[in-house]
Amino acid sequence: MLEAQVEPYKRLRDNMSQRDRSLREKVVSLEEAASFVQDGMKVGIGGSTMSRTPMALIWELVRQRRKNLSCSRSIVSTDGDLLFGSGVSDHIITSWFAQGILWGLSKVMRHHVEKQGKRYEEWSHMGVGMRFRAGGMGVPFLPMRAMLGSDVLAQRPEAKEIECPFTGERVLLVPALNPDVALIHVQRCDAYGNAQIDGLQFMDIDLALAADRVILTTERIVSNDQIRRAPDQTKIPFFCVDAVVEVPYGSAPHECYGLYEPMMKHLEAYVQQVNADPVDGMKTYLDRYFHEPKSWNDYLAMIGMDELLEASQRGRSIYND
Amino acid sequence: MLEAQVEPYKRLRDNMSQRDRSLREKVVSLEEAASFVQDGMKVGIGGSTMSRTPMALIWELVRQRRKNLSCSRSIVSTDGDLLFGSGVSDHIITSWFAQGILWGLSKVMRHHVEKQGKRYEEWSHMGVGMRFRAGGMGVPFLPMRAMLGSDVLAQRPEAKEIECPFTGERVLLVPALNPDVALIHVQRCDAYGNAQIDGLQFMDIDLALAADRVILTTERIVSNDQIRRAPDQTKIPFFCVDAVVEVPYGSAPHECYGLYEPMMKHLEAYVQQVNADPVDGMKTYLDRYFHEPKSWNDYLAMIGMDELLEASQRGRSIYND
Amino acid sequence: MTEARNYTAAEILPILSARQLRDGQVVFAGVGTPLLAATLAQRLNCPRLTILFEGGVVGAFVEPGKLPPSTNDQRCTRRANMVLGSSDVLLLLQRGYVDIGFMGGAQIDQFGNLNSSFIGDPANPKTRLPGTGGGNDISSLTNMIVAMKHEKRRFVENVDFITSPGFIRGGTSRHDSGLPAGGMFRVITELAIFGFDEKTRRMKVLALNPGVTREEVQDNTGFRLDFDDEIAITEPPTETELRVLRQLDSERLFIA
Amino acid sequence: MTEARNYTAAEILPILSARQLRDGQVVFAGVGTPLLAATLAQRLNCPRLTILFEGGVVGAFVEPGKLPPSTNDQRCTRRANMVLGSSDVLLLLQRGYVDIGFMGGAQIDQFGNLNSSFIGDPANPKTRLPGTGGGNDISSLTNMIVAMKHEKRRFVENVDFITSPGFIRGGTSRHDSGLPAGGMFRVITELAIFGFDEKTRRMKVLALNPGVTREEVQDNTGFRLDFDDEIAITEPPTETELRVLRQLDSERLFIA
Repeated sequence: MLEAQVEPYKRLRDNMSQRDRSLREKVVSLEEAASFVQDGMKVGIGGSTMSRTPMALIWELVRQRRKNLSCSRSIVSTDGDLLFGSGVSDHIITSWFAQGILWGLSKVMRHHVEKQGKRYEEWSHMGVGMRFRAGGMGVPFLPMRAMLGSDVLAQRPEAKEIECPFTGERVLLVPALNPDVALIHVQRCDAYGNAQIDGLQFMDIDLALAADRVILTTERIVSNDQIRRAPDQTKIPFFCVDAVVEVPYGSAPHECYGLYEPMMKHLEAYVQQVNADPVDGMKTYLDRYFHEPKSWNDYLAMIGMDELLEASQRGRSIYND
Repeated sequence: MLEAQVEPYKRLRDNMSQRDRSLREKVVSLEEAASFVQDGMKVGIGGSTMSRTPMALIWELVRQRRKNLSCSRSIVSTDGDLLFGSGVSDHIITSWFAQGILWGLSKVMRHHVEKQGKRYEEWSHMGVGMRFRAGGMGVPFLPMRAMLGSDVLAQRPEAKEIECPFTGERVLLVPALNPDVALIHVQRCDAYGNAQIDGLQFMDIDLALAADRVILTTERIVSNDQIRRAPDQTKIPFFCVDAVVEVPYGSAPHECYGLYEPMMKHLEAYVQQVNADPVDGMKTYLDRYFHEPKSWNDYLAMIGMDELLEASQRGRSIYND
Repeated sequence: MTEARNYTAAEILPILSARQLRDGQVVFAGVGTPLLAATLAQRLNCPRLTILFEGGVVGAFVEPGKLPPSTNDQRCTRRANMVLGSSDVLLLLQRGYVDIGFMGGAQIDQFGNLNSSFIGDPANPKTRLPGTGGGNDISSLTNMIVAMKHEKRRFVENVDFITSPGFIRGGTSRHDSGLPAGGMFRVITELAIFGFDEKTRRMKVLALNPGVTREEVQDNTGFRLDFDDEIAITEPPTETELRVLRQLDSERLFIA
Repeated sequence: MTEARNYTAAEILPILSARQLRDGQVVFAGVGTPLLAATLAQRLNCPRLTILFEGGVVGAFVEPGKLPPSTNDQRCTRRANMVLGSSDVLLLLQRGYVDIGFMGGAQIDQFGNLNSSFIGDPANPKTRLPGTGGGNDISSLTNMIVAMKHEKRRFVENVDFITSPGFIRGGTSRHDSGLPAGGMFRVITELAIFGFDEKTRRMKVLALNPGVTREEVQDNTGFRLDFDDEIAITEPPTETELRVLRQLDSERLFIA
């Protein structure tokens, strides 16, 4: 059963050949984009911790009450809380899961893992990275030299220790991870999905290549001409992308490199509320901020103009000399 | 014996720990830089075909009459001729070896392989790439899905076909390649060796990470401040680099992206001369253009101002709208 | 061939090859005729054709009169959507993003295997050829179109050396070698257009070029050819095709 | 500890940690005390210290008063030499480019193994902790400095769960597990500085912090400690160290 986690190459290629990879416009609404994600799917999530999280897509999935998603991400923060707390996901594959280093343990994660039987499947950070990379390369595994000797590995029968056929050394093979769909937020892309990422890329390139479908949210849709003027800044080619949604502040209240830093007042209030009561506190938060607003912009308005503009001022300061 | 090709991890790490990786200035002359390359070493060569070839370094190695080098490069063109023809190398690992598609077969390569017993060790292009990548990742091998079923593989007992422990599929493991030294030409770097590459990168990033020593030649040494203004354009970090040489037109007569295209008149004349007589034609060429000039600038002067300026005009036109 | 023609053998190859491409496809093109044919298709009826080059280029529009001398030259990046490492662009093939690989060929056999490595015994070759480049990777990982000159010494029963695998020894041998995806799709020459039998995986003639007879094709081929039951006659190059082609290669690098 | 001090426990940790670094080293730093300590060292006597962050950063100079809340925030890229993918920066560790890995710790044992995953039985844990992050990778692949609070429940004989390997079960067990490189180098607490015996690989006290006794260290430790034959007394934080530290964390994110 665990073996079956790695997609046979034939199936990967068959899935791919059924995918429309032609140069075509893919701009859709947030509602339509979320429909690419079906209950029970394997979902890869871009960005890391509180950076370039595809928060608008997660917000929409919660509103549409998607369920039983198996989610994977390099490092998880409040997005993981929201995925477990809303019932959207019951299985998260990552290397670190709390709200943020400043706030200690997540009471939400603890409640759902310790009491509700939800699964936090732990790999080392490089382990997650090599799994996405193998998926993106179209190979069934990649070798690595960490996790060996640890109890992290003891919990992961999905990985295999082998004796290297070249050197006789012990190396670890980690299985490819090819999500059914990836959710990625970027600074800009064109209507075809050619995406340019400024600053920290995290594991997004490998994730985009690995997934069977990719939904991009973007701060701004730019012309294809603009993309072609700086082709070495393009990090995800259009034929990996199946839907494009323009969502300004689409990572809020997390950060988006060069545009805004995390909105810490909102996050502090969130953490206080859900850690005080991981069930009712979370329900109240989700009702108020996720279900009740008419639109993403309404949600942003609830975070507040002061906080948005201050986060933007801090975000843009990274380019100051 | 073939097994020994892959460096044991312990040796890789021991070599690394003896390397001075501190932030320090590394600017040296072309003569000094070439002294990093000793007879018999494994040498990785950056760029591809007629692009960003570290030609000034090759020129200097020929002048210093280095010998028995085992050279590896993604795709080889006239640089391979010169390495075989000068006696600098007797073993070239690559995927394609001629002078350039426009000129058919290389009579120089043919002479040295068919009659002089020199080795052209052929891998597929991705095979060469995965070997450098494994070397750069610090793993003994990478899996891939090409070369299988072909006679290219039949000639390469160094690679191993295995049954995938996850899927049962047949996959090929190619062994890591960690050159003793890599020669790479870039558009700009700082005095520490932080290198920024514009346009096509070829396999240079993997090669730089894989090699035990890296010599950079650069069109221009820039300030560390300039590097830090665009850190996502930095492709090779300084601690991979052991020597930096400023050599304008350091790829001539090949191209350097955004600066100059190949100098075709010189190359056409070269090809005619060496293919007419791969021994004496080559000797005459090397004496005249490699051994007799007092300096690299003198060699450029022999290529001629007209050709240099025309190549530059064409090179810069890639940025025209 | 008795009719007077207004085009050369070097011109009909890219034109017929371009016709094999479909708008919206993702095509991995080698230098020379493939690059020229893919660029021609973009400018005729496939404006949304995406061309990948081995040097690390996605979605380029090569400029007329400035054809690159290899797929690793900066000219390949003209108006590209993306520039990336050479290994990374090859991995796109392995992951399956590419519809068609498109190459030239020096020697081909009945099962579509290509040789660009050795003439004679590899241990002691008569001629050491340039080698695979990305050819082996491309032909291992996707569906192939090959455009090449039709000469008897180039169309042989079994190549001396399989550099780039077609259907290996026919039947399921390609699949059994660990290559479950891709395979030879079309071979285009100045004489005819070839496909491969679904079962035996042997080469067969699908269409004759204008003015070419079955006998002429067979006489120039080093093995027994099959002919498709519904064999077609290819339309000759149009004025538009020839005009655009000649604009593209105005330096006459590849159509001389 | 009877003397009046002009510094807090949260302040002595980054200061003593910073002193362990040498100019010119390449250091992979976790968020919190490690980031603060490495940045402090850069501004005191290691101007050429190169800091790597897990988010994908090489050679950053974090700005005073703007400490990043994680190593994946844009603040980590301030005046960086290079920004790259998270997997790629971790692979630099695997290839061996890094001299020192520098982390915080929640629970440590006699062999320097760290637990940040589970309190109690992993199958039915009392507390599910956040997990490894890059901790397992860093401690598997390079020499480690760990800075952490000294409490008896944090210094245990054997951790419930080895998240980030130290010397595993001591002796050659780390090497035998497939980890030939790296290992625990130093542990820094508000009480003392620890190293590891060359042979047994058990933790031992190298130096006591100013005003701290052997007994005090042993009483706060859940296993029997060895003491180095030439045990030293650490110099107290200097005015300069304290001033620069307080400038760096003027928001008091980590030294509160």
